Parts: sequence; structure tokens; C-alpha cells
Amino acid sequence: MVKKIEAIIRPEKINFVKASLEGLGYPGMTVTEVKGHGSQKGITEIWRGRCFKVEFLQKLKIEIVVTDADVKEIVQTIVREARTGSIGDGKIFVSNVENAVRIRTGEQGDSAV
Amino acid sequence: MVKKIEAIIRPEKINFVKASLEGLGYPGMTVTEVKGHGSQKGITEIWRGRCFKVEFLQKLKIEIVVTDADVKEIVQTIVREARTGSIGDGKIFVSNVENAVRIRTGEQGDSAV
Amino acid sequence: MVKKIEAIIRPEKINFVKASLEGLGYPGMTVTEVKGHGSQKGITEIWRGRCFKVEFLQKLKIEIVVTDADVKEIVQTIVREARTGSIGDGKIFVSNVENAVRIRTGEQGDSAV
Amino acid sequence: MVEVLARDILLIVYMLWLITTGALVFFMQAGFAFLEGGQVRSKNSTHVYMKMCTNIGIGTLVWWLWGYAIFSGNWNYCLLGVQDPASVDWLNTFGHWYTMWGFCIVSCAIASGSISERFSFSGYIIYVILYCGFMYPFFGWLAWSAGPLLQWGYIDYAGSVVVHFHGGLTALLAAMIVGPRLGKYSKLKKCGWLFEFGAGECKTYPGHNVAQMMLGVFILCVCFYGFNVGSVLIGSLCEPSTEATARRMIEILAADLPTTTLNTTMCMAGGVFGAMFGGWLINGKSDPLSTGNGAIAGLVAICSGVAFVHPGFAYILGVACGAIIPLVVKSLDKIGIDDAVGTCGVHCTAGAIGGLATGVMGLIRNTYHGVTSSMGVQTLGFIICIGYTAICAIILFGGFKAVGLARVTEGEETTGLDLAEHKTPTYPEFVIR
Amino acid sequence: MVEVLARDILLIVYMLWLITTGALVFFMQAGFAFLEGGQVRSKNSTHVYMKMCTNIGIGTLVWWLWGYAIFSGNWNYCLLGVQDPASVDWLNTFGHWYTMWGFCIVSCAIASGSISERFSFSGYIIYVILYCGFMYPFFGWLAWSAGPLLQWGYIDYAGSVVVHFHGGLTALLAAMIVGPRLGKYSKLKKCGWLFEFGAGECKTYPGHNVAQMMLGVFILCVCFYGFNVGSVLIGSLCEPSTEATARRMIEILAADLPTTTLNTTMCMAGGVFGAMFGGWLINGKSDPLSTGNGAIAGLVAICSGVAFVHPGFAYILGVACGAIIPLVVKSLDKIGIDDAVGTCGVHCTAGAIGGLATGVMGLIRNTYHGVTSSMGVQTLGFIICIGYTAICAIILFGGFKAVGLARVTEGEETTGLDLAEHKTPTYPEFVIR
Amino acid sequence: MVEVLARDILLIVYMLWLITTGALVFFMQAGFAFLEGGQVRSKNSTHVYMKMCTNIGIGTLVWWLWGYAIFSGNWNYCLLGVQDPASVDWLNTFGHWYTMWGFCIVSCAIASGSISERFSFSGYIIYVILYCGFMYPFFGWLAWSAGPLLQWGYIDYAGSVVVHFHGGLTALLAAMIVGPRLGKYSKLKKCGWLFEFGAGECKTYPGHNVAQMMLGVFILCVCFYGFNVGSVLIGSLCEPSTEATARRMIEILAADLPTTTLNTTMCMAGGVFGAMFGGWLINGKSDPLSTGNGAIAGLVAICSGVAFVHPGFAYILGVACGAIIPLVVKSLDKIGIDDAVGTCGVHCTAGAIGGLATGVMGLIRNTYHGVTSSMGVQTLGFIICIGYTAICAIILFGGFKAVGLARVTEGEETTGLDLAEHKTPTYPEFVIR
Ligand SMILES: Nc1ncnc2c1ncn2[C@@H]1O[C@H](COP(=O)(O)OP(=O)(O)O)[C@@H](O)[C@H]1O
Ligand SMILES: Nc1ncnc2c1ncn2[C@@H]1O[C@H](COP(=O)(O)OP(=O)(O)O)[C@@H](O)[C@H]1O
Ligand SMILES: Nc1ncnc2c1ncn2[C@@H]1O[C@H](COP(=O)(O)OP(=O)(O)O)[C@@H](O)[C@H]1O
Repeated sequence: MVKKIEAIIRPEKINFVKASLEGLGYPGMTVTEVKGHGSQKGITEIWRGRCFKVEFLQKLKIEIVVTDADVKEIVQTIVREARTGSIGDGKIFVSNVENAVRIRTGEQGDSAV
Repeated sequence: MVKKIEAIIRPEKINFVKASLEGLGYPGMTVTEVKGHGSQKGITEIWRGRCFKVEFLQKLKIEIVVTDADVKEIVQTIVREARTGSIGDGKIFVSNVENAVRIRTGEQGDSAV
Repeated sequence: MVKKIEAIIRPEKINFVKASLEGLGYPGMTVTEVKGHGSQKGITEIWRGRCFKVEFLQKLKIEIVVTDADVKEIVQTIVREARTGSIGDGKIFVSNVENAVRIRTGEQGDSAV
Repeated sequence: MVEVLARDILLIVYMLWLITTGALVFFMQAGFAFLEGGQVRSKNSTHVYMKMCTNIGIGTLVWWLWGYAIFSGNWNYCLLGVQDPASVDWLNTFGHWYTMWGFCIVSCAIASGSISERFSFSGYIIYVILYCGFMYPFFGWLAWSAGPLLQWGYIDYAGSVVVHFHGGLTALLAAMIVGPRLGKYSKLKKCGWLFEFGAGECKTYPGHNVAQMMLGVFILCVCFYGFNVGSVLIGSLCEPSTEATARRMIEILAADLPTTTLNTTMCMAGGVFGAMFGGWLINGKSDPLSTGNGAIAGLVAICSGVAFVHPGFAYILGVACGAIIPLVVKSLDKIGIDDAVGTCGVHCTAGAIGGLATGVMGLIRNTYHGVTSSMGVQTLGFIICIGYTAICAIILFGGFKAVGLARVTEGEETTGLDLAEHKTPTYPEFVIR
Repeated sequence: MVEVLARDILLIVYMLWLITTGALVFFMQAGFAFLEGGQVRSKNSTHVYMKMCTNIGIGTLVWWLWGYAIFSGNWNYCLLGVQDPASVDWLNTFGHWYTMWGFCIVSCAIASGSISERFSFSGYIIYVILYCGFMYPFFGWLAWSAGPLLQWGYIDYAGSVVVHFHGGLTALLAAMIVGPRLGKYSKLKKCGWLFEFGAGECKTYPGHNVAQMMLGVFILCVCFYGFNVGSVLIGSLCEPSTEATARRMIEILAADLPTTTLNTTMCMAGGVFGAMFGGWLINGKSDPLSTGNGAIAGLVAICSGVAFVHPGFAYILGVACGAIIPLVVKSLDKIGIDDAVGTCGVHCTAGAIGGLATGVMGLIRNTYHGVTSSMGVQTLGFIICIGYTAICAIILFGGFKAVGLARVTEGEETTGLDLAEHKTPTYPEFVIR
Repeated sequence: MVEVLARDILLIVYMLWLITTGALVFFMQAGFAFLEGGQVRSKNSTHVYMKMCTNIGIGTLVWWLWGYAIFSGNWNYCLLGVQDPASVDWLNTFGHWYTMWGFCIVSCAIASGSISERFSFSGYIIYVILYCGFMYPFFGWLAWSAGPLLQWGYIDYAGSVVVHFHGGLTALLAAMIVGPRLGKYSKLKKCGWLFEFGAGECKTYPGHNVAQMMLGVFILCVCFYGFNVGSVLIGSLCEPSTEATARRMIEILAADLPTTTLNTTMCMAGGVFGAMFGGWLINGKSDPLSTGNGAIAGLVAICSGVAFVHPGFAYILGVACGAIIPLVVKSLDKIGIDDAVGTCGVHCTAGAIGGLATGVMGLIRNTYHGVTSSMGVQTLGFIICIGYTAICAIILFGGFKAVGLARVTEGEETTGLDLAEHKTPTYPEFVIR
């Protein structure tokens, strides 16, 4: 079974997460710039002398597709490396992938991951 | 059960959607810049005196992960707020999430959402 | 049943993929800028006379939600058009979508795709 | 004979200097383009550059056709250069035409800022014709050329009032007539048919590019040396040149050149310091937009008395004009006037303060290099400018409103003026929030 | 003695003016860098700046080693400044070297635009050596220094033809030889071994940054004052300075300075207006790229007759050159020539029209300040320039093609020249479409 | 009488020239803002512009209050312009104040680069006060005004050492004291309490915008013409002007103007070529950051001997200074000094080489236009500058470290100084990697 791990993290944590994952030998990852809004309050910015609230904060979304067996370890690693303990650390979502295809070779299923 | 609501909307609608959702007390959302192409025809732009068609239009993708119970209401709210009635309003996709983890605390499942 | 096809491809391939898909009459697509990291090694860049490795490479993520019946053909088309045969061609992931809603009309399910 | 030769050499030097400073004044269009362009959202940025191009393409034509003739009060100066070269004092008239052209389109560019992101392009084209063709030249004649204000001894050396306050007040009134940008306020409040204020909650629309805005600031700063110091010669040598002896010309230059350059420098620096300090006082941090605008405010304020005040006074004047910028922004937000890029805090208030400050300096130091400043005359000139500008601006922008040229449609405003008015996005490749 | 002193003062003034205008002409490299850089896709943008750096780094060396010697027709001027200072008329020769250096690298920068996004960097380096070392200096000698064209009374005051048309035609031919960018056309059509045209469907590749392009436009505009008005002194004072009396120098300056400045201003404004109007006529909207390029086209067109035509004529000339820009773009697209940043509509057509327009003005007004213009000679000069440029450009770029330096590989073109040629992306942090 | 008139005309011309070149020198603040701003990550970019604003807002005040008085060694020059105009040689003193003001804030801007992305804003404000108020003026007095170095015949015409090496060495020491940016090195190595070096693996932090950086380069290039050629008059005419006859002034100008302009051009070109070549040699590709910095390095190096060396020597000097830039970058990386924007390769090494090269030229050509250069004195001056700068920089930045003003907190550094120090992001709309 193939699973997709989707983690929303603080942008500055990406290097730590990646470094730790490299130890585990993950197959690859896809990173997207996102803006998030959760329990975190947003920050105050100033524009021409006037304060205002920016509610969406910059986050990174990491997507890693792996076989079932690796999910737990990868999730744990991300949690460990991306945590600061303060609000805004982000979330991880795991979901099912029905099929995976490697474009270069056309392989399908587990081996394509 | 945890579900993921993925809505592709017009960029200018984000503030209305967010304001309405706040009334419902949604847990958080993640927004991504995307470019879309559907039944909408694209727009004509000019570059140095020459017209041409731009087929991909700027859209926003909103992702909200919630428990099963809240899905319906949130989807309805988004539909209500993001609709203009003309082509290009976008789509909403709902899918299953197997597990959710809050990085800050390590909580899992429904309570992590 | 509605499925989501998520393909990560080389940015320069988007026009070929799109042109070919148009023949098949796909319902629409959403494109996201992403950065990827897989078996591909990354490239060497120079900053002020000093070489360094950039590990994340620019990719495009295409998302197409379709009914079950069309999945195979679309996946094959993407594989055909996006392939160069060298490392870095990307992957395609297919997953389940529980429900789809067209914001403009409020339609649900297969017909909303 | 030596005298004549010396005077002619000085006139050539003067012409070369005018061409240099005039080119700098012209380059202020770039300064305004980027100052305004960086402070608006990216979907309206190219539209700003197009407005500056309009100043150049159409403002120049109007100035040549009849604007300068009104300004100088001499109808023979319509279509300058088409007449027989022998009939005009070529060197002087032309130099005057050229530098005053730059000043005119600078003044014209000011109001563009306050109504940015919503005013229609065709409306702007007509505004340029009317502002450069009538509104500006007539007041210029009044205060500078041969009009009564000049004769009463009104001092507005490089135009704090004629160029900046005049333009800035137009900007303020235009913003009041055109009304706030879509969604800027939660409610709208009409004041009669003409004025439209915002009310309720006020949102902030950050612009898109501080780097670009700062480029505009730096360009304007360096160009203001042309603006202020280039005014030395115009005021003193241009008209009376036939009587001027070489010795007299040298004396004037030797008196004014150092003074104007030093004061320009000091007041600019004061503006920066004031705005940094004002921002810090109000928000706990010095913010870049106030600071950059502070430099311009200082430079605007000093124009009026640049050859008259002393450098310490100039610095303090700058500090005052810079420090109130965040206050002006907050006040306008509160009143419900949507000045899109903060034009009023820079041109309107600083122009006014600068014009009056010359009168204040006159209380401290009555005469300097033969020039006298009187608080009374300065105040009178200021009041006349308010009256004149208010009448003209209301007619102009009220007219635009009446014929439906004041605003683009809501859909166009949402899409952004770049695509709606010019079908060209500013950054075709960049992903924007 | 007074005469001598006066003349020496004027020569010093002249040198200071040349240094100022020369610095402006040099700064046009920045203008070209951003004009071209903003109009290409961001993956090729830094490569553009590198090409301008090459003009400076290598073009200057070549100009110093032998280019200027060819240009001036005097072999003693190789390695200027290494000879004994006593042997050269230091002030004049040097001033000439310096300003003409700026003109040379401006002309060299033009062809860079049409072949942008695909021409190899090593090819460009050799192009700079050959263009600044031979192609440009020889034609400059022909038309400006002592060559036959000058003797026949050919007028090309500030170089509409020598600098711009010459460079623009080279650009056109280079684009025809190098061939269209990958994917620009659906098909390719070879014309013999040499030329390669596009055919079938023609795609538009929008550039990446209108703000940057507009910065280039504004910089070029202000620098053209240096370019055009700085040419006053060169043409009139430089060579014959030993005989020139102070009085004569003053007369020439007093005649030319006002005329050139006014005409430069008017033709630039006309170009803006023409392009705004032309774009509106064709597409229903005034577009920023045509408009910005229109300003440059106007400035290019006026170079030739800047001290000769009258201001109204200049404005109309500008309108014509600006208005046809969208047409030129469409025609080239149709023919299948891929001029990446619209160089030809700016330098080639406007340069040609400007050169001939001086002849047309000669039909209206035969003599002005002692200068006569003849339609015949202007046409002759134009034809000679076409012939000369065509031969040289074909040899140059045909040569590059023959030795495989004309284009980067397809892979490199897809990656973009920034990474392929310099391993440095222009915007390391920004997400790009 | 003719003599007096001629001299007075020349003095006016000189003043106009000073205002022009001084404005260019002032505009170098924009150059530095964009050179540094483009080379840092976008989260620290606006902070850079704020630092340049501080130079203007506060540096100017300090210079006016007492800095210039120290520099010129005359306490009467405190608060220049507040005294009775009659007591000062207005034209000369003021011109000197103005140009030297520009030089002072240029020198002050240099150290900003090496400690970018981590140094606190309040620390920077105090640095500006101390650098512009004491550190720079005193050394300027030593070498330029009336100090011993001047009397021994030390040549530093436009300040390779006084302005650039002085600033560059301060930058180097500041970087050593402040320590590397967070995460730049895998380990840190303390050298006593004061110095902090990086060790282990060294990461590269690419900046965010090569286009912006190149804009800075082009602006600096054109402004250096003001910097170098504007120094002609200061050195030769300013102080001794009362005795100077018109003839003598003309002679000096006629000798220095061509030489300085030609040399400036050649050394800039050499710097570009050297850096292109050096980059290609080391990495197989010419890279834009080295190349752009190469132009500045060439211009820095030539300042010292700009009126003395010959053009070929200037080109070679430029090549040397440009070519070593990639080496300097690699060496600093290896030693563990984090010079955020490569300041040292541009100002420190090129300044040093330029200062000494003037001595080398003195070995080749002993005297030129009456100026003599001695290797010994040049070396002595260099050593004195090292000593003076080291002591001052250590006291200054050591002091900042002691009171905790040297660095922002780790959290602030991670967030970026734009938000942490000014609450304003540079690009509110753009998505950034
Ligand atoms: N239910 C959700 N659906 C989608 N994204 C979410 C959800 N909850 C949080 N996020 C994402 O996670 C980020 C961090 O969430 P936040 O609630 O601030 O942190 P924490 O997990 O520490 O409570 C948000 O900015 C948002 O992008
Ligand atoms: N089948 C699909 N798969 C993925 N994205 C889609 C799909 N259909 C539509 N979209 C997204 O929704 C956006 C709006 O779709 P469009 O068909 O233009 O509007 P409408 O829903 O009004 O028919 C598109 O730009 C695209 O981003
Ligand atoms: N397991 C994965 N999970 C998520 N994204 C992946 C995964 N494997 C590859 N990718 C994405 O696909 C891109 C190409 O992968 P790569 O392994 O380099 O190519 P190939 O498929 O040719 O082996 C990567 O840059 C990454 O964005």
C-alpha cells in the first residue's frame, strides 16, 4: 500500500527535516509554498506608519509518498525535527494513494515510489 | 473520521470565505497559489503590441482538514461565499485522511485536527 | 467514482502535456509550482564565485480530478508526454476523491467533475 | 568687451547647467513611477508607469502648444521654436521653457498617487491636458512669472507651494471626490453628491515592492538637487539677463549655489530622521515607507526657502515634516480619505509647512543676500493657493465624476488596472499572493 | 590674451560637459540591461546583464587598443594615453575618445536584444571584439570623422544612422541568421544555409518584468539628453578647436544647445504619444511595452537632425516612429523573424526614419544656423549604411553560425542562459511560473 | 581685472561641477542600497535600505554638527552656515563640506555590507554616529586635510585608502567580531572574547535578486565618475584658491580632467574583465556577482592614483583587482569570516592594492604633471591606515558586542530583519521560496 504524508511546517525547519530524513533513506519529496492560518494569531506588520494584522503566515508543505511500512518512522522524524513547541508548528496528514507511476520508466505501484 | 476539503476558488473571494468560516469555528486552513484551467476560456493579454491568450488563470487552493461532522457545513459555506455564477468559480473536492498529527504536541487522530 | 491524478513533471513539459490532454477532453486542471527532490542530484550553482549545490529543483504539480473511467488514459498520456528518460522526470499519484462540488452550480459527485 | 564675453560665457555655462538640472527634473518622472508603483498592489503597477508616460507624451505637447505661453504670460511663446529664431532671446526663453516643463509634469504627477488603483486611464489623460494646460500654468504665472504674488514679494524659490502643495492639495481633493478603493472601508459615507468618504473599519492594502519604492525615493532625492539648485539661475538670471552684468551674475550665483545645496542636503536628512523618529514614536519601530517618504517630504518643504533659510533651520524643518507623516496617514484613514500611496503627507502637508516656514525664517532673519521674507505675504500666498486649487480641483474631478470618467468599474478594479486598462501584467512570470 | 583665456575657459567647460554627458551615455548600458532584461523571461535575465558587462569590460579594451584609432583615422591614437602627453591635444582628443567610446558600446548593445535568450555567451564576447574593434569604428570614420560621407555633407548629428540604424540592422540580420527561439514558431523555414525563419503558428513569449523594463526606458530617456546634447560640442568644437575663437564657440553653442534640447524633448514625447495611440488603434488598449519603446524610438529618430529640425517636426517624427512599433512587431512575427525584445521597431525603423527625415526637413527649411541638409545625400548615406551593415553582419553572424557559436544547445536554451551560461539564477528566492 | 573675472567664472563653474559630482557621490547610497540589498536574502532587504537612510538622516547631521570640523581641522566649521556668511570663504568651504559629506557617508556604508543580515538596527545607528563623527573624519584629516600624511607627500587622490580600504577593513573586522550568520557554518570557533569565526562545513546563502544587485553596480559605476573626476577640483583648487590664478587653475584642470576620466574608465573595464576571467578560471563560468563586483573593485582601486597612473596600467590594475574576487570569497569562507555581501573583495583588497599600486606606478614614472609618488610613503600610509582602522574598529564593534548591540536575537535573525526590525516585508505580495 502506498501512502502520502503531507506535512505543513515552519519554513525555517525544512533543512533540519530534510537532513534527518536523509538518514532514513526516503524516496523523494515535493515541497510547496503555502500560507497557513490555524490557532496561530498572525503577526502585526506596518505599512506607511500604520499597523495591521497579517493572518496568513508563510509555511511549507512537504509531500512524501511512501509505502505503508515507512510511514510511522517518517512521521515521527518530521514531528521531532519540526517541533518548536509553540503555536504554529503545523500538522501532518496521512492519506491513501491508490497508485503511483514513475514517469521515467512507467513502473507502477510500490516500486514506483 | 478526518476529511480533507480542497477548494479551488477565485483569489478575490478568499477574504469572504475566510470571514464566513470564522463564524463556524474551523480549525485552520492552508492556502496555495495555483493556476487553473477548466471550462473558463482564459484571458487575452498584450505583449509589445501583440495579443495572445493566457490559458491558465490565477486561483487559490484552500485546504481544510476537519472531522467528518463539519464537512457539509464548511462545503456549503464555501460554495455560498465563493460563487459568482459565472464560469471559473472553481471546484471543491473532499477526500479521506487516514491520520492527522499535530506537530506541536504529537497528538494524533481527530483531536489533532 | 471520482479520482484525483497528481503528477509532478518537469516545468518545460507542461505545454506538451496540456496539448495532448486537450485531445482527450479532460475537464480541467490545477497547476502548482513545487520544488522537488528525488533520485535527481540537484544542480550546481555559483554565488559570488563559490559553487554550491541546490538540491530542490523546480517542478510543476498538475492535479486533475476525473471519473474513474478516464484515469488510465490520462495517466498514460502524461507519462508519454512528460517522459525524457533521464532522472527527474517525476511521478504520478492517483488517489480517491469522495465527493466533488462545482461551486458555480452546486452540483455534486461525478457530474461536478 | 571683456564684460560681454564674460557674460556670454556665463550664459553658456548657465544653459549647460539648466540642461543638466532639467534632465534631473525630468528624471523625477521615473522617481514618481517607482515611488508610486512600489506602493500599490502589483496588479496596478504598470498602470502607474503608463500614467507617467502620459505626463511625458501628452503633458509635453500641451506645454509646448499653449501651457508655457500661459505660464510666462506671453502668447508669442505658443509653439515655441516654430517662430523665427531671431525674435526670441533663444538661450533664455528656451532654458526657461525646458526647466519649467520639468516642474510642470512633476506637479502633474503628484495627484496620480492619491487616486491610484481606481482612477481610469482615459480620465487621467484628460486630467493631464487640463492640469498641464491650464491649472498649473496659470498659478505658476501668478506666483512666479509676472503675476501679483511675485510683485508682492512672495517667496517660493523652487516651488514648495506652486509645485508641491498645489499638486498635493489637488491630490487630496481628488481622493475625496473619487472615493476610497473597493473594500478599503467597510462602509461608505457620501457628503453631498461630490465627496465620498470611507467609514467603519479601515483595511490596510500593502503595496507590493519596497525595493521599488525605495528606488523611487533615491531617484527623487538626487533629482531634487537639480530641482532646487537648478532654480538658482532661473529666478535670478533668466528674466533680467539683458541688464545683468557678469559681475552681478557671479555674485548671485556665489550667494545662492552654496546656500541652496547645503539646505537641500540638510532638509532631506532632517526629513529622514524625522520620519524614522516619528515612526518609532508611534509604532515602536522605524518603518521604511515613512522613512523614504520622509526624505521626499524634507525636500518638498525646503523648496520654498532654499536660498533663504539657514541649514540648522532646514534640518529642523525636515524633522517636522518627516515626523508627522505617520500622523497624517492615520488621520486620513480616520477621516475616511483613501490616499493610496500617502501623497498628502509628502506633498500637501510638507509643501504647506515649507511655504509658511519661509515666513517664519523671515521673522528670525529679515534679509539674506538682499531677499526679504514676510510672514504676511507668505500666508497670503498660501491662502490664495488653497482657494485657487480647491476651485480648480473640484471643477476638474467633479467633472470627471459627472461624466463617469472618475473610476473604473468594480470588476476592473478587482482585476487590477494593469490587465483592465492595458492588458499587460507587470510580472508575467511571478506568482503573486 | 583675453580671447585665449576665454577660449581656454570654454574648453574646460566643454570638457566638464563632455564628462557629464559621457557618463550619461555610459549609463545607457544600464538602460539597455534593464530594457532587455525585463523583456526576456527571467531564466535569461542575468545573462543580459552579463552581456552589458562584456560591452564594458571588453568593448572598452578594444576601443582603447585600436578601435578609436580606426574611428578617428589616426593610428597614433592606438593605446591613447600611453604616448607622450605633449604629442596629443590632450583635452580634445581625450574628450572625443571618451564620448565616442560611450556611443560605440551603445551601438554594440543594440544587437544583443534581438538575439537574446539563445545566443551563446562566448559568441557574444567575440561579437563585441569585432563590432567595437572594426565594424562600428570604420563606419563611424566614414560618416563622422574624415570619411567621404562627411565631406559630401551627410548629416547624422548624434547618430540615428551611425549608432542606431547601424546597430538595429545588425540586430535584424543577426536574428534572421541565428533563427527563432525554441518553440516560438511551430515550424522552421530555412532560406539557404544562412537564414532561418519561423513559420506556422507564432507563440508569444512574454518577458518577466515590466517594472524593470520601464526602469530601462526611463534611464535611457534621461541619458539621451547626454547623447544628443552632448553631441553639440563634439561636432562643432572638437576637431577645429585650434582655429575656433571663443566668440565662434559661443555662437555655435548658443545656436545648438537650445535646439537640441528642445527637439530631444519633443521627439521623445511624440514617440510616447505615437506608441500609446498606435497600440490603442490596433488593440484597443495602450500597452506599456509599446509605449516605453516608443519613447526610445522617438529619441533614436531625433538623433540625426536634432540640431536642424524644428520642434513641431520633431514631435510629429516621434509620433510616426512610435506609432509603427506595434506594426513592426506584427510584421516581423509574420515574416518569421524572432526579434526577442523588439529591437528593430526601436533602432532599425526609427533610426532609418530619423536619418531620412532630416532630408525631408531639408526640403522644408534649407539652411539652419549655417547647416544645410539635402534629401539626396541623406538617402545616399542611408543606402551606403544598409550595404555596409548587411555585408558586415552577414560575415559576422554567418561566421558564428559556421563555427557553431551562434546558439546554445536546446537543453541550455530550455534551462535558460542564466543557469546554463553563468550558473546563477536571477532570482534565487522567487517562485516563478 | 580680467584675471579676477576669469577666476571668478572658473570658481562658479567649479561650484556647479562640485554640485553635480557631489550629487552623484550622494547617489552612491542608492548604489550601495541595491548592491547590498540584492545580495542578501529578501527577508533582510528592506533593512539594508533603512541602513542607507540612516547614513543620510543621521550621518549628515553628525557631519554638519562636528564631523566636518574634525575633518578639516577647523572648529569654526562646526554647524557650517550658522555663522556669519562673511567669515567663511563660502564657495570653497561649502563645496568642500558638500563633496566630503558624500565621501564620508560612502565610506560609512561599506561596513554595512559585511555584517548584513544580523547586525542590529540600533547598533547601526550608533555606528553611523561614531564613524561619521570621529573615525572617518580624523583619518581624513590625517591623509587629506592638513595632517602629517599629506605633508609627507602621500597620494590618495580620490580615496582608495581613506574611503574604501578604511571602510573595507572596518567591514572585515566587524564581520570577525560580530560573527557568522546563523547556520552559515556547522560550527563556531571563538578567538578570545572578541572574535568569532565559523568552522566546519560552510553553507552558501544566495541573495535574492541579481537584477537589483546589478542596478546597484551600474549606479555605482556612473557615480564613480563623480567620485573620481569630482576630486580633481577639490585637491587642486579648493584650499589654495586665493592664490590660484585663472591660468593655473586651467592648467591643473586640463591636466587632470582627461587623465582621471580615462583612467576611471579603463580601470572599471579592467575590473569587469578581470572578474569575468577570474570566475571562468576558477569555476569554468563567468558569474554575474563576481563580474558586477569586479567593476566596483576596479573603480575602488583606481581612486588613489587616478590622476597619476597611465591608462594601460589602470586597466591591468583593474584586471588584478577583479580577478582575485572569487579567491577572496573562497579564502574568507575558509578562514570562517562571514562577509555577507562580499564587501572585502571589493573595498578592502582593491583599496589596498590601489593604494600601493600608486607607489608601483611611481617606480615606473616618477613625476606626472608635477606630482611625485613614492613607494615608501604609499606603504607607510597603508600601514598607518591598517593600524588606525584596526584600533578604532575593535573599540567600536567590541563595544557593541560588550553592550549587546552587535546582533539581533536568533529568533529575529530567523524571521529576518525586515519584519523583526521594521515590521515591513520587502515584497508583501510575492511568494518566496
Ligand atoms: N485543519 C487544518 N487544515 C488545514 N491546514 C491546517 C489545519 N490546521 C492547521 N493547519 C496548518 O497548519 C499550520 C499551523 O497550524 P497552527 O494551528 O497555527 O499550529 P499548531 O499545530 O501549533 O496549533 C497553519 O498555518 C495551517 O497552514
Ligand atoms: N477536473 C478538475 N481537476 C482539477 N482542477 C479543476 C478541475 N476542474 C476545474 N478545476 C479547477 O477549477 C477552476 C475553475 O474551473 P472552471 O471549469 O473554469 O469553472 P467552473 O467550475 O465554473 O466550470 C479551474 O481553473 C481549475 O483550477
Ligand atoms: N516519494 C515521493 N514523494 C513525493 N514526491 C516525489 C517522490 N519521489 C519523487 N517525487 C517528486 O518527483 C520529482 C522527480 O523525482 P526523481 O526521483 O528525481 O525522478 P525519477 O522519477 O526520474 O526517479 C522529485 O523532484 C519530487 O518532486
